[in-house]
Amino acid sequence: MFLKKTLPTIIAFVCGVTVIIAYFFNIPFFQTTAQEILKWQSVIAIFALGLGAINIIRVHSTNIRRAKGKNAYSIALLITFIVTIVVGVFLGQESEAYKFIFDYINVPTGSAIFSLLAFYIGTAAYRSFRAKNIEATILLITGCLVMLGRVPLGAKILPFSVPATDWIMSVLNVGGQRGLMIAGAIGFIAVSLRIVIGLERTAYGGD
Amino acid sequence: MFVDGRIFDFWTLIFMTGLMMIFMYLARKGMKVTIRPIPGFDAIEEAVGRAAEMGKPVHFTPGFGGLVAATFAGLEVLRHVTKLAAQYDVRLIVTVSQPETYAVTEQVMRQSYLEAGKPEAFRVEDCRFISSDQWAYASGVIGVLLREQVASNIMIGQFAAESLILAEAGNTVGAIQIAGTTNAYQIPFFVVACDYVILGEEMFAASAHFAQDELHLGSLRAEDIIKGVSIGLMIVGALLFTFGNEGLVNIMIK
Amino acid sequence: MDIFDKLQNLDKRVFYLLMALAIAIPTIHPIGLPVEITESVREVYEFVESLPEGSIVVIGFDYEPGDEIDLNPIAQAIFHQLASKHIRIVTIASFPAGPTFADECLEILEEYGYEYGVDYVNLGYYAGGEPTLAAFAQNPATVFPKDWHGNSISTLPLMQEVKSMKDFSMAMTLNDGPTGGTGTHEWVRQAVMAYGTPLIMGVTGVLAASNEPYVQSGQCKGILAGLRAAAEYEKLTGKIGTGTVGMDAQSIAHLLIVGFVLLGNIAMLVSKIKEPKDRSGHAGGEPR
Amino acid sequence: MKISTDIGVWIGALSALGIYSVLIKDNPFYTMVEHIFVGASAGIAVVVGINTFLNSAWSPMIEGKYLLIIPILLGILLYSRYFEDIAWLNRIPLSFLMGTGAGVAMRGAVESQIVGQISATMVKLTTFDSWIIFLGTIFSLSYFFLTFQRGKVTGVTSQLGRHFMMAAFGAAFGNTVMGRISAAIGRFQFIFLKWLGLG
Repeated sequence: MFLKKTLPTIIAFVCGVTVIIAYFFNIPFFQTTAQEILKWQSVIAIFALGLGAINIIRVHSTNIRRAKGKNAYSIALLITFIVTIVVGVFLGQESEAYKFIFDYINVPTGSAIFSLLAFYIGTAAYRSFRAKNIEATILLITGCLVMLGRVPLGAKILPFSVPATDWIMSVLNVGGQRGLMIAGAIGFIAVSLRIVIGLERTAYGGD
Repeated sequence: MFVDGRIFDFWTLIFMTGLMMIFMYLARKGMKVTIRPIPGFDAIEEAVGRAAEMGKPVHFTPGFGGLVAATFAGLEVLRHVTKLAAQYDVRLIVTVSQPETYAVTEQVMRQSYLEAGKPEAFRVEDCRFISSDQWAYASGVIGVLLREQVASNIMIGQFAAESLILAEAGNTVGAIQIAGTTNAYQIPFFVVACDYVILGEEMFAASAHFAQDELHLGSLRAEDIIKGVSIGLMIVGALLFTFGNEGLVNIMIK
Repeated sequence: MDIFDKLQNLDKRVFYLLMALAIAIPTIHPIGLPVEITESVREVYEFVESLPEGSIVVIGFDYEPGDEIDLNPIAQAIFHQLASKHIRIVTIASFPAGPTFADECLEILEEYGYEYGVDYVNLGYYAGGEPTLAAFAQNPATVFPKDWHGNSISTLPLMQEVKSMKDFSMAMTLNDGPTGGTGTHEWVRQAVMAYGTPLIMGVTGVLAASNEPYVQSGQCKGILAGLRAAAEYEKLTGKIGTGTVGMDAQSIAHLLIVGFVLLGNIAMLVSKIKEPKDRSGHAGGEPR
Repeated sequence: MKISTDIGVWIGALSALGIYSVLIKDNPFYTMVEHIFVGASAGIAVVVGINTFLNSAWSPMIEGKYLLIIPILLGILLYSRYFEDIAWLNRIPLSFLMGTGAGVAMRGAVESQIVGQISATMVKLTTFDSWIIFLGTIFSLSYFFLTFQRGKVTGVTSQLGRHFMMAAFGAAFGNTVMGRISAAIGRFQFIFLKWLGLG
């Protein structure tokens, strides 16, 4: 009972409170301990990566088994996954093969996914920037003004958009963002408090 | 003894956490607190119900974050989504990006199915760790949304630039979409692309909304009082400053 | 379904295709849309023009991958101007990816006959932000015993002339914000306030406003913000480069989005005006 | 037109085309690129993880920082979930991760997001702009009263607060477009200039 319920609560409490004290007070003992705790946390988190790796292997080997070996995608994923690990661990991160995977597969594909946003941002705006009600109209007006004010051609078509953009970004924008941020942070603190004092236990196994 | 510039911050934290604990105690003693409706949360039940009717799965992701507050809020929502899914017999697919978040997420899902009385409904391959790389995670989630043809897509937690990629992919398959995050730079993309958006702090109210958890309601009441105090402080401080007294501002930056 | 309903619910792929064209065409074939030169960009240009020929400047590459689209063009535009006055260049970086960006931008100096080690040096990456920059300002050799390519700096003729921040006629930071690397604020403190070396900034678009106070106070000689400033600068130096190309595509793409939004709204408005009429017709009940 | 002969450029260009093909519809080309990318990036994460572990935990431990054995053991306990009898043991490392994460979240939020923002709102109310910032903050904060019934005044302020937030969202949206288009320009330059050798 103690080990299953109370001990995890004590651990969460001690870790949470220590890092908080170290942040506010110049007490060498707490500061070194907190540093150690943060370091330990990062070490434990690395082990979580192993759980992720096991999950990847389980999900995709199940896929392959269900398709009787005909799921080329899952096979490709597992091969690249394992080859990357083998190359990175045995040949090292400085090896040509590892750099090849990093520079020619990881980086360009990642940038391509990121650049999908150039397309998605337009269709999302087209769909929902409609003057259906006051809120959508406000969204539409500030959104379009800022878009025009940011580019030379837009500034040419609607010269007013340039000073309007500056004003929107440095004045109008601030209030709404700030209220949202303060309220969000109060919520942050409440949920974190519940974890530190052990009221939020589902995450590590419930009561 | 105090670190420079953090005295006021410390007492603020003590005040806030103290007030939360007092109100949690009062709520447990029987103080009545009600919560205003949050449309995004009401929509979650509808979304799971819709998936049941269509015989298609529900997708949930707690976002790109590690173990930060927004992720905790997402996991709290996941608890209720899982129970709803168990109740409606709907397949729930969860995708996760960060390994430490994955470690907790799997646990939350397993536990929630157990609490709903259907431990056998949990399948390991439905709680998927994709990749801790932001864009690989995004591409993997696009794949899940498109290929599993999800009926509902729920995204609550911490999100970065991938938010709109996920939301547009969900829109493409015609999923009903509910999203929430505290990141003010990403909310706009959820607002334009999703059906329901849970704004900022609202997403921390999941247990109060779904389970009417009394402790949680008490802490929400305390949060409201803190907001009231903050507004009061801003008004007093601004008025004092306008009339040439910088005292309050100076105390706060101590 | 009439045309206005259709215009409200266009297939997404129509937009995707137009967007692809809007970006592809200027990329393959720069249009050179008119760019108006703003006062702040001209100020920077004139300040750089006023630097003594043959002097040495230091440029900090303080940005991460993702922001090179905005900041590389600024660096290149400035390099063209510096090279035309035969001003020599030392680069440093506060992010690990910085030295690679510096190398990419320094490539253009070859057309001016610049020689590595004599006319320009890429010192590479330093960790630690402001304190390290302060140490560099005091004595570059303590922070960089070797350059990015592994040469000992005692073998580089250019570095023999640089003993402290004072030896630079200008400092510049290409900056994407205060998190992670060295921010603009730190540069103001370490270059301007500590050594009186004039500073200019190249920043991402969003940071322009927050750095404006430094220009007002005179601590910064000027700011180049985003791709747009690069395009303007290219016009001033007469060397059309990635800034102009990018700005063409940006202009067209932005207008395309705004155009689609307007189209959707106009279509919605027209159907709304038409609809009640139709309804009143039906409400009349009796067919004529 | 001079098509590149560099294999790396070819792979980069083909994977970009594969990703873009999803804009038309889900298809095998996209699925394949996605799976290869996910496999490679997850593999890279594991490699980085292993190296970080060796450099920041294993080596220092061998060299005398014996206390590091504790997080290593705690990390191993995460795997107890695969064995039913001892599965509860994984609560110990999880509580460590959660508690530390919560503590870090709490301490950071107070300073930068609460006290800092409140004091920044205490401005001299002498200009129109300062009133907008001041009222915008108060109204939008009042939207988040979750447990109080909305009265006449708070009903209006919270509605106005939502309007302020919408204005901010529109602005943030418009302001982001440039960065997103920049990313696409980068990819298009790669495809058309580096790969196909046009222009």
